[in-house]
Amino acid sequence: MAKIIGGITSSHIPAVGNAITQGLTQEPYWKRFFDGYQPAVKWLEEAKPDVIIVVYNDHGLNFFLDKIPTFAIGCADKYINADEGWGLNAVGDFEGDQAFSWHLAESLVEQEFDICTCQEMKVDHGFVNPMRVLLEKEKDWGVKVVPFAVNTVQHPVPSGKRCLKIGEALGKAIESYPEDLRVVIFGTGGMSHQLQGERAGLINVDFDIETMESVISEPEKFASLSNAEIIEQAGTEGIETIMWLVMRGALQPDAKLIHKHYHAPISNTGAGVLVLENQ
Amino acid sequence: MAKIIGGITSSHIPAVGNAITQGLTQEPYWKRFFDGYQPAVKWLEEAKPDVIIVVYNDHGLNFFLDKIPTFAIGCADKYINADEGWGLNAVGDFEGDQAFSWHLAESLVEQEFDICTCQEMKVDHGFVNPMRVLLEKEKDWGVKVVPFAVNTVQHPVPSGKRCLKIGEALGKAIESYPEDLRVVIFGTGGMSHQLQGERAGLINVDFDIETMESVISEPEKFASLSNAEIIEQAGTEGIETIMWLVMRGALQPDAKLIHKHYHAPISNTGAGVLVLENQ
Amino acid sequence: MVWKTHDYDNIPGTYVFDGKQSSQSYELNKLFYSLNEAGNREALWNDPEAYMANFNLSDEQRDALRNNNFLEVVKKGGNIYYLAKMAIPRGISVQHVGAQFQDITVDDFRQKLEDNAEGFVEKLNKVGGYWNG
Amino acid sequence: MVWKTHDYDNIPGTYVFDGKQSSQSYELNKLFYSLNEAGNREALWNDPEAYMANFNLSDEQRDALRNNNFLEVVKKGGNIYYLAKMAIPRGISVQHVGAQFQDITVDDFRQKLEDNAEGFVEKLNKVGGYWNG
Ligand SMILES: [Fe+3]
Ligand SMILES: [Fe+3]
Repeated sequence: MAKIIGGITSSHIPAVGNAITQGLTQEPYWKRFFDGYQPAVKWLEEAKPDVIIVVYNDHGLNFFLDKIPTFAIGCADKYINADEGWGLNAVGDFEGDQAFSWHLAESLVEQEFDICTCQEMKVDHGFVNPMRVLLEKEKDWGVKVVPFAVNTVQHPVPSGKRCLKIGEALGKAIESYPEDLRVVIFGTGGMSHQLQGERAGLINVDFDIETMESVISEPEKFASLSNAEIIEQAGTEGIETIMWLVMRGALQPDAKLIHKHYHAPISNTGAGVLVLENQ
Repeated sequence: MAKIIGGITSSHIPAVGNAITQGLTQEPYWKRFFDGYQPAVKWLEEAKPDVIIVVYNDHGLNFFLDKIPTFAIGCADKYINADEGWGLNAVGDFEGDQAFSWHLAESLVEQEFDICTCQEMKVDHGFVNPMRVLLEKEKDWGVKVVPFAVNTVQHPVPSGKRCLKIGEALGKAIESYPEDLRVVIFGTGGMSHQLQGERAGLINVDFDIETMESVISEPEKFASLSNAEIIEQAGTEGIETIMWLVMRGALQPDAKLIHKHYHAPISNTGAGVLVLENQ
Repeated sequence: MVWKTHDYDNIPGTYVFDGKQSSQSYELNKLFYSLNEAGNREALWNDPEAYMANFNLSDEQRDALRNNNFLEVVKKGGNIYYLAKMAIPRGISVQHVGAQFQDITVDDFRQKLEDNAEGFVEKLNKVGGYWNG
Repeated sequence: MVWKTHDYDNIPGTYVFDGKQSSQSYELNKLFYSLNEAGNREALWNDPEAYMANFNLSDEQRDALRNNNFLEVVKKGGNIYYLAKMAIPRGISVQHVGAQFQDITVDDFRQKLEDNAEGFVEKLNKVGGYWNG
């Protein structure tokens, strides 16, 4: 049977991709941010996942406002990182696992989650940057992926509570798959940042730390906040942090904390990293 | 506050559109089928809805297999009936109500239904034919609409149980809208038919009648069937009948039966009509 | 890659369009989907081979299209609603397709439908309350 | 048409991108979305007026684009992620945009970010267990 080894959280800041491309990771501005990823990189290397499920939000590449699904799952054999108009260099394609993806979709629908299945899916920086930072690769990723997109862009956005629940259902779905796959889940996005309006530039370290601690040991607490409360505290784009709850829900309640790291600001954002391992 | 006046079920057989266009409704083949709609047409005229919510499935016009949402709701100010490659004449545009649609979307997401919002949405025969039969118009519909699309084409398809639940949530969403709108809901599609494979031509009158009786007074019974059971009894395309449960869920449990009508075969299908009225 | 089995897999003469079917026929259904546009329908009729070359079809899928072998199309994952976009505009109704699936005439197919619905008015009367003219 | 109010409506300097915002700016965001393609970005730069004419924009939206008035764009329902597709390829970073929202320099905007994060290491140490080199 498939097994969930653990999960990692990470921001997916566009500038991170450029810093990697331009070889700036050891420059003063970036050094502490990137160095703090190293324990996560090492853990992931040792975890040897067959599949990584990346929970992220699309920023207007694969989805336009004509059709915004609350939750969408990739069911393709290949995912392409295309031009998203942000001056980011596209990286190599990602390999999918259709049979596994479709099993997840079937199980989620059976568990009464109303997902959108995507047999063609371009992935943007929200998906790509965590892969680049955590696998330190540009191609030949050596692992299959399942993109799992959450609408955090256009409200109504699902509640943290719903994200935690679909995470729990995703966990059950994964662990009911008959093949012996080793699965790792990335919960990406956040933490506090606001890019728009006169309040742009907001960073809320206290809230971010509270959120990290909650996600580690008491995810229900963060999940109990309304989206308005999260926006008020973490900014309009900080709402992305609810996606961490999808990852968290899929793991065991007593998953072991392997690593935690926080840095701010990086680009416009408070950036947190967690590595949690199932027992 | 908005009020649900009642609901109507109807098949949405493509041939019905052609029969209307070609003026065949009083020909022997069609007469009984169309005549049985007249009490529904009359009820609807007297119900004077401001908005009709049409629950239907898209057959490959607005949605392609790249993105198939389980449930999708139109949030546009206009919906166009475009060429779907089936030789059907396009009818006039349908007017939407964006503020009402977005309220429904927000309420459904808050109630933990993971819908897809559509700000551009072409509507196919699944939407158009019930409008044509029940309003006897080709344009100037005199009513606003909200298209509500259910995936019944590519499995995993939501269960009848989930359809009933989203119907209940839709009912709450409608009745929490502050404007005094009169709302009628159409549940379309079905009943028994199979278009594909060597079993094409299946019609199951007994199962259809049972389903109609269940939808009237005991929707949980029909909703308790698995999709495989429904497919076995009603055919691969007969699975569409689960959409009736969305309409039924939005109505009062003791909604009053105004009219019931069944005819078979019409085209390839067993065709049922129900009119249910809230107390 | 392990495709799970389903409770609907063994219904005779029935090919449920699910992820397994759909994923093997994505390009085929994409071709059908393109036929929502009149210009594309014309292009297909004018030069089927050239039009098919725009899509990444298997040899078997191409053959099934060339021969109007609809059963093969469905078995290979062609969705019936999508397939209809190729058939109907050429005057091949869904009933013609249904007849072809069973290698019978359209009249026989229609008769089969009538037979399947046989006696429905009596059944309605038995339950009671149905409209009947 | 009655737009309901929301619990996030009155957060100062904050324009939550919801159905009301999005529906009034669908065409504007469609223009931005089209800039995912390099050819369209070039077309916009070469002839902004001609390019804007492809979309059903209001006069105010057109003016806001002409003047790079990003705050107006956001107030009129332009989504910040979509707006970035117009700004970034011209060398206007999201931080430039953020600075413009507040009518301050980019350096001041960056300083504001630093100030907002001030003392985070001490805070981490207080909670304990965080990586720190
Ligand atoms: Fe993001
Ligand atoms: Fe249908």
